[in-house]
Amino acid sequence: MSDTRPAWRSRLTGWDTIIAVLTVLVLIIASFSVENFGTSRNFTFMVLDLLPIILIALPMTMIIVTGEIDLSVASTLGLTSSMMGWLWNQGLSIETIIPLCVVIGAICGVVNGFLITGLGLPSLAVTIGTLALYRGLAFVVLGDGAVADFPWNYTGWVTGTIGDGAVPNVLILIVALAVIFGIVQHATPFGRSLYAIGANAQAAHFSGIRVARTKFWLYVVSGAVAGLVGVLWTLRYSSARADNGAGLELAVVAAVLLGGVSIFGGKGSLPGVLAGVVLLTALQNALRLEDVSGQALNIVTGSLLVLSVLLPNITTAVRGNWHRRKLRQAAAR
Amino acid sequence: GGTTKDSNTNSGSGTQASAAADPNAALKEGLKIAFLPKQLNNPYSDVETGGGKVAVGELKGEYKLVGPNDASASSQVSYINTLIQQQQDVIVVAANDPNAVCPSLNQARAAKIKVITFDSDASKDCRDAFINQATTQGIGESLAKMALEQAGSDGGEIAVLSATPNATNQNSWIEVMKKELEKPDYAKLKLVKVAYGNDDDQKSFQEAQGLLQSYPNLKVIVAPTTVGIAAAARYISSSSYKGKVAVTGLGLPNQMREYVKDNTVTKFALWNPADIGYLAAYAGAAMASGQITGAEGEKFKAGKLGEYTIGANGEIVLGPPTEFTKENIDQFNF
Amino acid sequence: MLKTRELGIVLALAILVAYTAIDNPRFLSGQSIRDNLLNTAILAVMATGQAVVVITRNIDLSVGSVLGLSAFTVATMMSNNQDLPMIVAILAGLAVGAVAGLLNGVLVRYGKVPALVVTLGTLYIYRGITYSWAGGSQVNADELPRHFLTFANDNLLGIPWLVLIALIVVGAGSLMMRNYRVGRELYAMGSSPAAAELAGIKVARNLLGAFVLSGALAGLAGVLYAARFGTVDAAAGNGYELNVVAAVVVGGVAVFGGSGTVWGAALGALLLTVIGSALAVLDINQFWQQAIVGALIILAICADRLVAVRIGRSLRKRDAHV
Amino acid sequence: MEVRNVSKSFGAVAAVQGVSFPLHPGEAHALVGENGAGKSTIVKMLAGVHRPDTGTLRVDGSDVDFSGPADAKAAGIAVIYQEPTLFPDLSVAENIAMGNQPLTRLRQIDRKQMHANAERLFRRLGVPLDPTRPARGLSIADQQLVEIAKALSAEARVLIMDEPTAALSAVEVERLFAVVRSLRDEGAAIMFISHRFEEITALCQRVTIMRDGRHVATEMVADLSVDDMIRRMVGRDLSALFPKQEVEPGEVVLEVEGLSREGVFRDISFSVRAGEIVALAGLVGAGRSEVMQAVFGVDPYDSGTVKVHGRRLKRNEPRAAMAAGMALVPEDRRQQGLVMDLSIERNVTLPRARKLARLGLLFGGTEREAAETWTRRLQTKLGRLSDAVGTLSGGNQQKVVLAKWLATGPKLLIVDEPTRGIDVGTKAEVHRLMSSLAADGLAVVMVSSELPEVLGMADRIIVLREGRVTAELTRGEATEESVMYAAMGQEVAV
Ligand SMILES: Nc1ncnc2c1ncn2[C@@H]1O[C@H](COP(=O)(O)OP(=O)(O)OP(=O)(O)O)[C@@H](O)[C@H]1O
Ligand SMILES: Nc1ncnc2c1ncn2[C@@H]1O[C@H](COP(=O)(O)OP(=O)(O)OP(=O)(O)O)[C@@H](O)[C@H]1O
Ligand SMILES: [Mg+2]
Ligand SMILES: [Mg+2]
Repeated sequence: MSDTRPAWRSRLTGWDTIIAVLTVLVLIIASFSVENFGTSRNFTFMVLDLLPIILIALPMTMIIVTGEIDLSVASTLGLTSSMMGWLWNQGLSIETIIPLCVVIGAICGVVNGFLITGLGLPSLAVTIGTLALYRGLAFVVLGDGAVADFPWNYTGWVTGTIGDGAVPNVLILIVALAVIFGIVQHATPFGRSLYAIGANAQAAHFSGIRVARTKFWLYVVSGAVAGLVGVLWTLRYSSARADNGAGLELAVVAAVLLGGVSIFGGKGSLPGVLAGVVLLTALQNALRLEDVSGQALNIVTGSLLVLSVLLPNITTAVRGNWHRRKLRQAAAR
Repeated sequence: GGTTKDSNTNSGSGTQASAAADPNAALKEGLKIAFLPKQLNNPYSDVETGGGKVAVGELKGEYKLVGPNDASASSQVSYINTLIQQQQDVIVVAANDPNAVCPSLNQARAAKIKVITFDSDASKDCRDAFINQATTQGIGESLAKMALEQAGSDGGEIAVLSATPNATNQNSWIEVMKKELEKPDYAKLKLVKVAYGNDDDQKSFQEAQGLLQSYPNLKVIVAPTTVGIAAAARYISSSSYKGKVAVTGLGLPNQMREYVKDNTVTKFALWNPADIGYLAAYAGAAMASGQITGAEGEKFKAGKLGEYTIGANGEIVLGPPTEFTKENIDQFNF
Repeated sequence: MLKTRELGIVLALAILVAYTAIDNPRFLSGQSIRDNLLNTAILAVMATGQAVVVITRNIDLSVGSVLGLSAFTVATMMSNNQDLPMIVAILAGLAVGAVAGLLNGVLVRYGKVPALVVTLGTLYIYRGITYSWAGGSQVNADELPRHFLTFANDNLLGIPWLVLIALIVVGAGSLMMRNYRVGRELYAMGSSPAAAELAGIKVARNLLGAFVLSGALAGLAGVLYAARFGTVDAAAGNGYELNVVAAVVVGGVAVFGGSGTVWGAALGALLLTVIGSALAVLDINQFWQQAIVGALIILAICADRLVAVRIGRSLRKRDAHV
Repeated sequence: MEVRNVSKSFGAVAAVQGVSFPLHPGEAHALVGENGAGKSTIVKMLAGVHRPDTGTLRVDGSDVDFSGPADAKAAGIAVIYQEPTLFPDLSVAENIAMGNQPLTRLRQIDRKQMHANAERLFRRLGVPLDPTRPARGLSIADQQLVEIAKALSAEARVLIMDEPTAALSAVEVERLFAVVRSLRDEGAAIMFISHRFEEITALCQRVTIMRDGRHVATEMVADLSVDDMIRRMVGRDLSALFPKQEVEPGEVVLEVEGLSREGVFRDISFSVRAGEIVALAGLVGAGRSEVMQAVFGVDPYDSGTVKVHGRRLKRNEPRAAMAAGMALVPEDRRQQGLVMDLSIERNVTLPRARKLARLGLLFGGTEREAAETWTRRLQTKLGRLSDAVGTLSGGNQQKVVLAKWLATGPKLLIVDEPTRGIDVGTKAEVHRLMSSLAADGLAVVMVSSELPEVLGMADRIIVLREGRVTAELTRGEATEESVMYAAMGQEVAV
């Protein structure tokens, strides 16, 4: 019980640590060997590129930890983007529209949450359905059009940097939200209960955890964050369109899994996920600067994803084998 | 690679020096010209950029082709950012969204990169020139005309099978076409539906099916997109509607050859896409060399295509589209 | 009792067809039925493989990419060798798919990587391979041999080959899952993976088999796709995985494994296809179509759940001794 | 069959070290030892689940090396594992037949034959189960009975049973034994694991005793007294098993009135006072667990009221019950009691994470302290508190569940089969703990299928049959006979 060293060591060889180290390595190597990678402007571009994935990954991590999934996030993003354009055309002020869009995202989450926790439907199936539904509604709202004339001070803020330095404005947002989600997930009773729910929902229920309610709120938060990202996306590209963010859900899920979260729930940490997102984005950015084609990027992303789970498994297996052989040798002697 | 630093600085200072056009400036060699089509692996854009590659070769420049796998504006932005980082001299881009790429394109221009749009324009205050394949008006009229020819003297119902619901080009052509149909010459034609195949082969195929089920009396399908026309022709040629329903629109001769020969399609049109890329490369080089700035009335030479004049809003029109029929289709290979 | 699940889909299908046909009788014309069946065929073949994998409590998201890889391989092969018979094309497609499926299976089983992670990864990888290989090139209909293209439209006793193949695949799949030991073992593996190991079931063999089957059928679907659509580029079948999973889920296969049937999944594929074409025929605004498809998927899952709850309640009643 | 000098360790834990014993045909061999002694590990090696690190298994005099359960099965070994291993989606008959389904000529499964086989087995075991129903929703006891049918259907030469009776009550146990005896007499070798010594003396001829993974002795059962066995198992003498302290009951803590749930139980009323231990007795499937789960709020009920200290509790809301000072140690520790993948400390602090939080934040230190206090008090055998609870032996897992709930400082403790799968030593501790808690004013409701435990511990006994209360007996009135009569349907005059 007093022996804490092995625990400490097992944490050090845990996947989230490995991925964090890997991320730092990639960043360092890329800054030295890839031309223009280390520039402050490229840093801004990278932060802007990882903004949507990282923000949506925050609640997605919690949802996957509870053993569920939300594939509708990118469509929620599209719907809020559409709504944002539509509301803007109706003449509402941007200060009203932004909170309204977050609420719209949250409502999408409420629908998901109700179907999943209220009716007890499997989340994978439900969110495949709402993936189509919300995207469809996005087209209903805005059709083929695009709305572009958002106020410059808002669009400029999203793409801008603090005091024209190297730190993008949105980085503040990312850091603030990441810290809040990190604390909630890792240092509160609520966060603890997520792991229990993911690993054994029945035992969690027997321990007085409100399983359904917890999951419900996670979906609401996920929807709200997707709504917020819809706003940021629209402002970044100064274009509200129904097809904004299409296909982003797989990128987010890939990043979360790459960060060491178990798809079966109950395992994973937020720092790992953050590292995973940064690793993916940095690698893609560096490879693009090296003129590696988008197709090859696909292969890199896919391989990373598989390797992220495969490698730790192989090392444990090898270590186990080695241990057994040692035992056998000891016994033979 | 870092071997081209010198040419960078050269071109940078070059453009800086000449705010006004110098029609006699020599075309620079070693220009880095990058093409960013709507998406990679689209046969139509491949032909376009292929023309660009030829032109860059003639110009002794460095050709580069990058692009997303999906036709979305946001993924284009990442590529533009990369091109800025790589300090290209010219970016030739087909915008997936006229506004979404704007901030990035303007950043590029701020970094002394010339931005030429082709195929599908970006908002005009964030590019230096636009290579228009034909005037919107011209294409719209041509589509209406072909539809009338195909429907025959009795006229009848026609339908449009377009690309995505938000494709800028297609929508403006369809607008013109609709206006045209209001004229008395076209009184017998009735446009019953505009369907969208999303420039996806299979979706277009199914949309064509849907059209024929919903409108049994349909006479003509007009598809102003190369993917759509090929899919519609393929469906008609393999169904019982062959010979009863005509297909026309804008298509690539190589894709359509089979259906022209089996009489599913008698006539369709297109400009030569390779020439668009070719012209764009020359326009970019002329601009990067200081020959032109993008102002109306400026002239430049575009290799084998001859001399072009910049029109209003920095538009450069390629020329009228070619019509393809059984007789002439074998002369084209793209 | 178990049949009620599939019965719900049949009912939904009947209502949808009836409603559409009243609005537009041509929906029931020979050509229209043929089109619907042809469109379903490819999805149903893939849904069969997917159903088997999902029943084992796994998932195969790479099917769309495998379809693309196989379609492009076969189309290239056929355009370069105009005289190859159709059967060679089919075998080649099956082989490409089987290899892709085998890799998935090996990673899941021996790498102990969850199927969702593996196949999400290979979804990117297989697609990337096809893109890198194809580049921008496209195989056009005029490059393909005539017999290959007409295969999609040729009939045997009035039934198009494509539909026939789909029927055979679905039928054989259903029979295997219902009446053969290996099928029941696959259900057992999905129902309780740990218990399956303890029961001495050859889990590794069965699991590899399931993934190879799913891959091979996606490969077969690639051949059918190439024959039917004639034009093949690197993007063929992009995003198909969600349709296939949707078909399986709508067809009543539980995403947590252990229950559902192959022919239910095939019915799900039919329902999704018919929804798509009915919306086109009903002349519903293009923009509403996707939203309606989404809503219907959710409705189907709700209906399925309702049936399950009913069954559960009747079980309870039967056991009650109060 | 023979086990020769086998060892097995998991990481740093040496679960089994150099154990040898023979299994003779026509003989029932008992394996006894404290929780975590390594019994189940041996079973898993015999079943081919684990491979021994060293040592060998021999069948018919030649060495065998099982690469998986299939090999063991092929060698004629049938196993009933400690934890049920059913396929919830498949029918009961399919569960039993899995791997040996009767086939028709086309190698298709012969369902009719399969169902008939299952019916035959159930008749032999005297179980009224429908072979076509899915295994999902079966009570633990029924699951265990299906497991038994499964093992019997294999017609194995070696039958290994890891605590098959833990979930069963006396009637079922007796039926099981009758079947097992007849198998034994037909020449099968039986290995039997149980913590109930009366079962061992009733069934087995030979016994192997283990302690801390080591082999202590293999002897004839007839040559040993129960006390001998216990002494060798725990390495010391034990005090009384049921150390009941007499307590003057205080005020009423729990009042249940007219509680009903359709199809499960009806019109249940009883009350529990502070300092009292009330036992819910009855046959397996009588609905005892369901009643207590409804009281605690994890299950819904249709009508009736539950009051704690006179205040009515919200239905179906475990958190309200916890706030009122209730704690429930559930019967199925794997599914309901513990989160196997989480660490021991997280499991122990799970129900009271909110109370441990400061300013809404939790810190590892407080959790560890809280967990350490109670696991130590219950003498849980564990490596590190940060280990996953799933790596503990069954009995030690049970202690963690107890620790988890006792740590919440309850006023009313409901324990469902508190000593299932717990060795005698620990059992005595748990009993002592329960009485001392009661003595401190805690109200205790105990659901138990073990009559001696019920009679030894309870102040009052409520007997359920088929979802209804059939008798309420005081400590004085209760005898083995009176409780059994009430449980089996004969009304007892009170
Ligand atoms: N999979 C595993 N990983 C790590 N340790 C294990 C594992 N299985 C068992 N152990 C450890 O091995 C030891 C023996 O466990 P085993 O389950 O064999 O005990 P047992 O005698 O069956 O006890 P009980 O009577 O409680 O069932 C225990 O210390 C346990 O923690
Ligand atoms: N989830 C469920 N769904 C349907 N029926 C159930 C479910 N759980 C239990 N039952 C049934 O309810 C009845 C009561 O079972 P329960 O397990 O509560 O009995 P018990 O008296 O607690 O016995 P024990 O705890 O010894 O198994 C049994 O007939 C059982 O089959
Ligand atoms: Mg055990
Ligand atoms: Mg019970």
